[in-house]
Amino acid sequence: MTEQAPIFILLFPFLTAVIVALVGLRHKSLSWPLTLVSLGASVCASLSTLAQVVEHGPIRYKLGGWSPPFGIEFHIDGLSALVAVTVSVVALLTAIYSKDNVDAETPDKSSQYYSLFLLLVSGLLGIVITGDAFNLYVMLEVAALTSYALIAMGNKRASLAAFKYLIMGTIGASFYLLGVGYLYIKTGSLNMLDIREILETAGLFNSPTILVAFILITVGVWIKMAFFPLHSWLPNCYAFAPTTSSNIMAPLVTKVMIYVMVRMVLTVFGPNYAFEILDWENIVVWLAVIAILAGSIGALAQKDLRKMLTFLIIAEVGYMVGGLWLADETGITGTIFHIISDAFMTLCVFLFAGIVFAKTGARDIYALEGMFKKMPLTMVGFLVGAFSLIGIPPTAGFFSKWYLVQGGINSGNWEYVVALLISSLINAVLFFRLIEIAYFGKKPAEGHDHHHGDDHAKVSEASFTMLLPLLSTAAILIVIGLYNKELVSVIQDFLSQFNLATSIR
Amino acid sequence: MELLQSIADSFNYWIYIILMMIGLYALVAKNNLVKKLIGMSIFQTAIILFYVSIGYKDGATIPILYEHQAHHGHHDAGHGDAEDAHHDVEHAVEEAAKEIHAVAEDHADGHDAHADDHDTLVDSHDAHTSSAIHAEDFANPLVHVLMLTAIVVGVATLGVGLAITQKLYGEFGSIEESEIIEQIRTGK
Amino acid sequence: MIWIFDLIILVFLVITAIISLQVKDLLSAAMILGVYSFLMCLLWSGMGAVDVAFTEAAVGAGVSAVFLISTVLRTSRRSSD
Amino acid sequence: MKILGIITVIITGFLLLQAERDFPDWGDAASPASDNRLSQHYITETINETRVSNMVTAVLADYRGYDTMFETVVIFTAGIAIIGILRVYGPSTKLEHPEPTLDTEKPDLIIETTCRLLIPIIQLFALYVIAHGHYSPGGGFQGGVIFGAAFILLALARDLQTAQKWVPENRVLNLAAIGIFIYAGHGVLSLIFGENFLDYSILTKVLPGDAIDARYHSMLGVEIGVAFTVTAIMFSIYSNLASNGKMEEGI
Repeated sequence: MTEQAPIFILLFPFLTAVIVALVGLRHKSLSWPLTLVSLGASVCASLSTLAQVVEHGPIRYKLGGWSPPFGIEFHIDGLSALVAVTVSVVALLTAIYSKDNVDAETPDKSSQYYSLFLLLVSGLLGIVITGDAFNLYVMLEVAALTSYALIAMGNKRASLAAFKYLIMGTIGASFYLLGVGYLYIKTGSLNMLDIREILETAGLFNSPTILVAFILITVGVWIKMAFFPLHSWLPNCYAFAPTTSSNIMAPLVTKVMIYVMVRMVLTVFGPNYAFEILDWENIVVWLAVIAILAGSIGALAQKDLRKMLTFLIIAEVGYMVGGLWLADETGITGTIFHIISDAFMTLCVFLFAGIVFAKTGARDIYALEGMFKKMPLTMVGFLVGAFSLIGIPPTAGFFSKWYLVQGGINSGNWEYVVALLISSLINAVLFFRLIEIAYFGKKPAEGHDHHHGDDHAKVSEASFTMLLPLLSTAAILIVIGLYNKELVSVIQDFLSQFNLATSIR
Repeated sequence: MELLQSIADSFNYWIYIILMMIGLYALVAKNNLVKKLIGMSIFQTAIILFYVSIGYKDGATIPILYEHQAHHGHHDAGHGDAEDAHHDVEHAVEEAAKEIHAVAEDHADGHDAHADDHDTLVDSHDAHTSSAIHAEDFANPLVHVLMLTAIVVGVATLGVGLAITQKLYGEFGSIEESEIIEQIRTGK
Repeated sequence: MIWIFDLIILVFLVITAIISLQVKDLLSAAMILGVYSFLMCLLWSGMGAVDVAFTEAAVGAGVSAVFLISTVLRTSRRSSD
Repeated sequence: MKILGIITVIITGFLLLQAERDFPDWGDAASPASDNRLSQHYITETINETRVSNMVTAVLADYRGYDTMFETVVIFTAGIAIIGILRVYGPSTKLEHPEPTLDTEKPDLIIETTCRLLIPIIQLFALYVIAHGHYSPGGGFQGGVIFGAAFILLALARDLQTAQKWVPENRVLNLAAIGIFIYAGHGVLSLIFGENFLDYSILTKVLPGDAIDARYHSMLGVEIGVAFTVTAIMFSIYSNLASNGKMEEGI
């Protein structure tokens, strides 16, 4: 059965989504257990796939039994397996968490909600494991359509945010589709590995069409991942969406898009083309520096807890885009490591924000007042996530940032290193402000006093289904930190095929 | 007339860019939400036009085999003596296909693809018997398949966009983006 | 001679696209988008993409026009631009 | 916004025009996209490998069947998404902004009679399109959309309630789900028999004929699944949009 594991990663959430849509109409209570079971199975399948990849190298799974360029294949190497595990684990944790929220926020439509949730997860998993450039577009649209709906099911402002996201998302996806078309007109193939081979054998690297294809695909993916000048859709979307929606989308959607960027740059176009023939590293790294600083400064200006966290996502996207374009093996290792650790630490702080919102009904950061006394366990989980975002060892965030900084030093991009350190400093300021409010119960200036009093007296420790995912995420962050050597060796196995510059360019 | 025709030929690629830019402009600049969605429709259709243009070949027909070309179209186990004939034709088709394979692979290897193009065409014409299927006689079916998917994705996105528009109208009483933003700003 | 038709259709495509975006009445805009889709479908069938043309005729000119019209009737018919 | 739009358009347009010079001639049969083993294989080998004379159907439902399955899922997603966004359950609540009132007259006799004549013909044509997709343009999507359009026409000509009698909301969702189950069922069956997902050739164990026949027949089955989903979801989207999610009266 293990050789069929790749398809099961996707098949469980996808088929269960349909079953939930069908059964959930009559038996609402069944939706949640079904979701959990399917995601649990998906986690098992992806772990088994990862084990196989680590042991035997990349898997090529032929769908429909057709050999690759003619049919569609799954191409699963170390990178896809790691990201697939991340996606399925994050989805499982969010699903456990979602029980109370979904019943409270979308009472009539819980079956549709879970169905869309599972479809989003299967779309993201499909993006991660596919080896076909056009199939990636289809999965991109599955994930995108569900995200629009999951956001639009929120409050009044969420609808407008969702509409903007729909417009931006469609432009991004269409650019990607057009880019694939430009690749196809020159290579005549859609399979990623096949495209790469034809590009190399036919010597197409000087063709303007390929250049435009590269630009279109990169810009399309940048729009989808909210890279700085193209980020305008993101903050409102994630801040006003239903809690569970932002919990699943904030960690996953942007990270999976970064995966797509890494995949396109390394596997389809090849580092040789992206980094040596084009030679744009400096421009893109500077853009990333601007993104990091803009995201961090934007976060400083926010009083709304979730909105502050969304700006941190923009900064983190800057880390990873910059890290890839450092064109250095350590830097790219850091980028891939950061995809994983950032998914978990974003999940951690968003779960915390969701718990605070559910318990106090308040959005702004002063709602945290006195939380250490009222919900000690929740705060422990939050502390781990915050330390990871700041980059304090032994959490995962420290190690991924360490590799990014190391890459920046190796390739001589000091501006990137400085931006990263400034951003970490700002993160520290932000989170210690929160911790201060939560610990000392610092009274805010007048105008905020409607938040304490009756509201807070009732606040107690979060329920088990909310606490378990938060604490597991915190535990995972520490475990990733402790086992960082093993993780890095998997990533470096994957990167060894590309002959990247290791120290000095 | 010749000049006009040559314009008409490259016109296709230009028109798709023009249509796409019209759609993109509407997506970014229009204020009315329904207008934005109409722009989105135009934008996506323009991309489909581009793909279909890739698959077009001069003098080629639709990618469906006619009855006399598709001897195996109707598989009928009852006809014993027809089977032999089928096998012969099948054989010929396979041979032809193998050659096309070989030619295509040569092509992929050769750096100077354009120089051999003419020879290739002549070669494959000579090599095949009249019953074989020539790749250059049919439009490229792959892009058609891809574009069926793209059309379906387009209508799905349009539907979701319209649903969000209706929800916004229920909440704000307007489908003009600037008015909605104004309401959010003053409402706070 | 077929290219003359192609040329005419291409010109009409641009015209319908611009009109459907410029007209202030959204109901007309939806109708003209249907015309645009139908012209596109003609063009594609000329290029040998019959399946795509068929789908566009059913989806683009048929169903999505109905979707647009039902939304326009359920919301507002006037557009500021 | 206008300036931003113009800037975006100019940059993108310039970029696209740059590549246009590099494209192969329009309609050139020897362009890399057409003169590649991929497209040639589809043209020359389809008839041998699947016995389907419409190459588009064969590539759609077999070679790239996985794509098509998720294309169906896109439609299904859109349906569920629109229900999730728009549907209002229970008695209609007072909206902050009332929707425009529509003049709903009694149905016109001519329209009603014409529709009564037309709808069966449309449905018959839709079935033909679905079933004959192997030999002529058409297939599950087109047929499904046309079939859905027949119900939409019914709802337009009479009213939404009449059409709802034929296809109530729950039945619509059931049909959509059944369609996907039919499609994915082919895949799961081939998994059970020990082959890769969607490898129809192993289905000889349940279908008549040899491996190629199994492909041929499975493609028909798959198209029927697609048609179920598309029909149901097209009607569902229409009824939600037309009634503003209340499923009471249409336009």
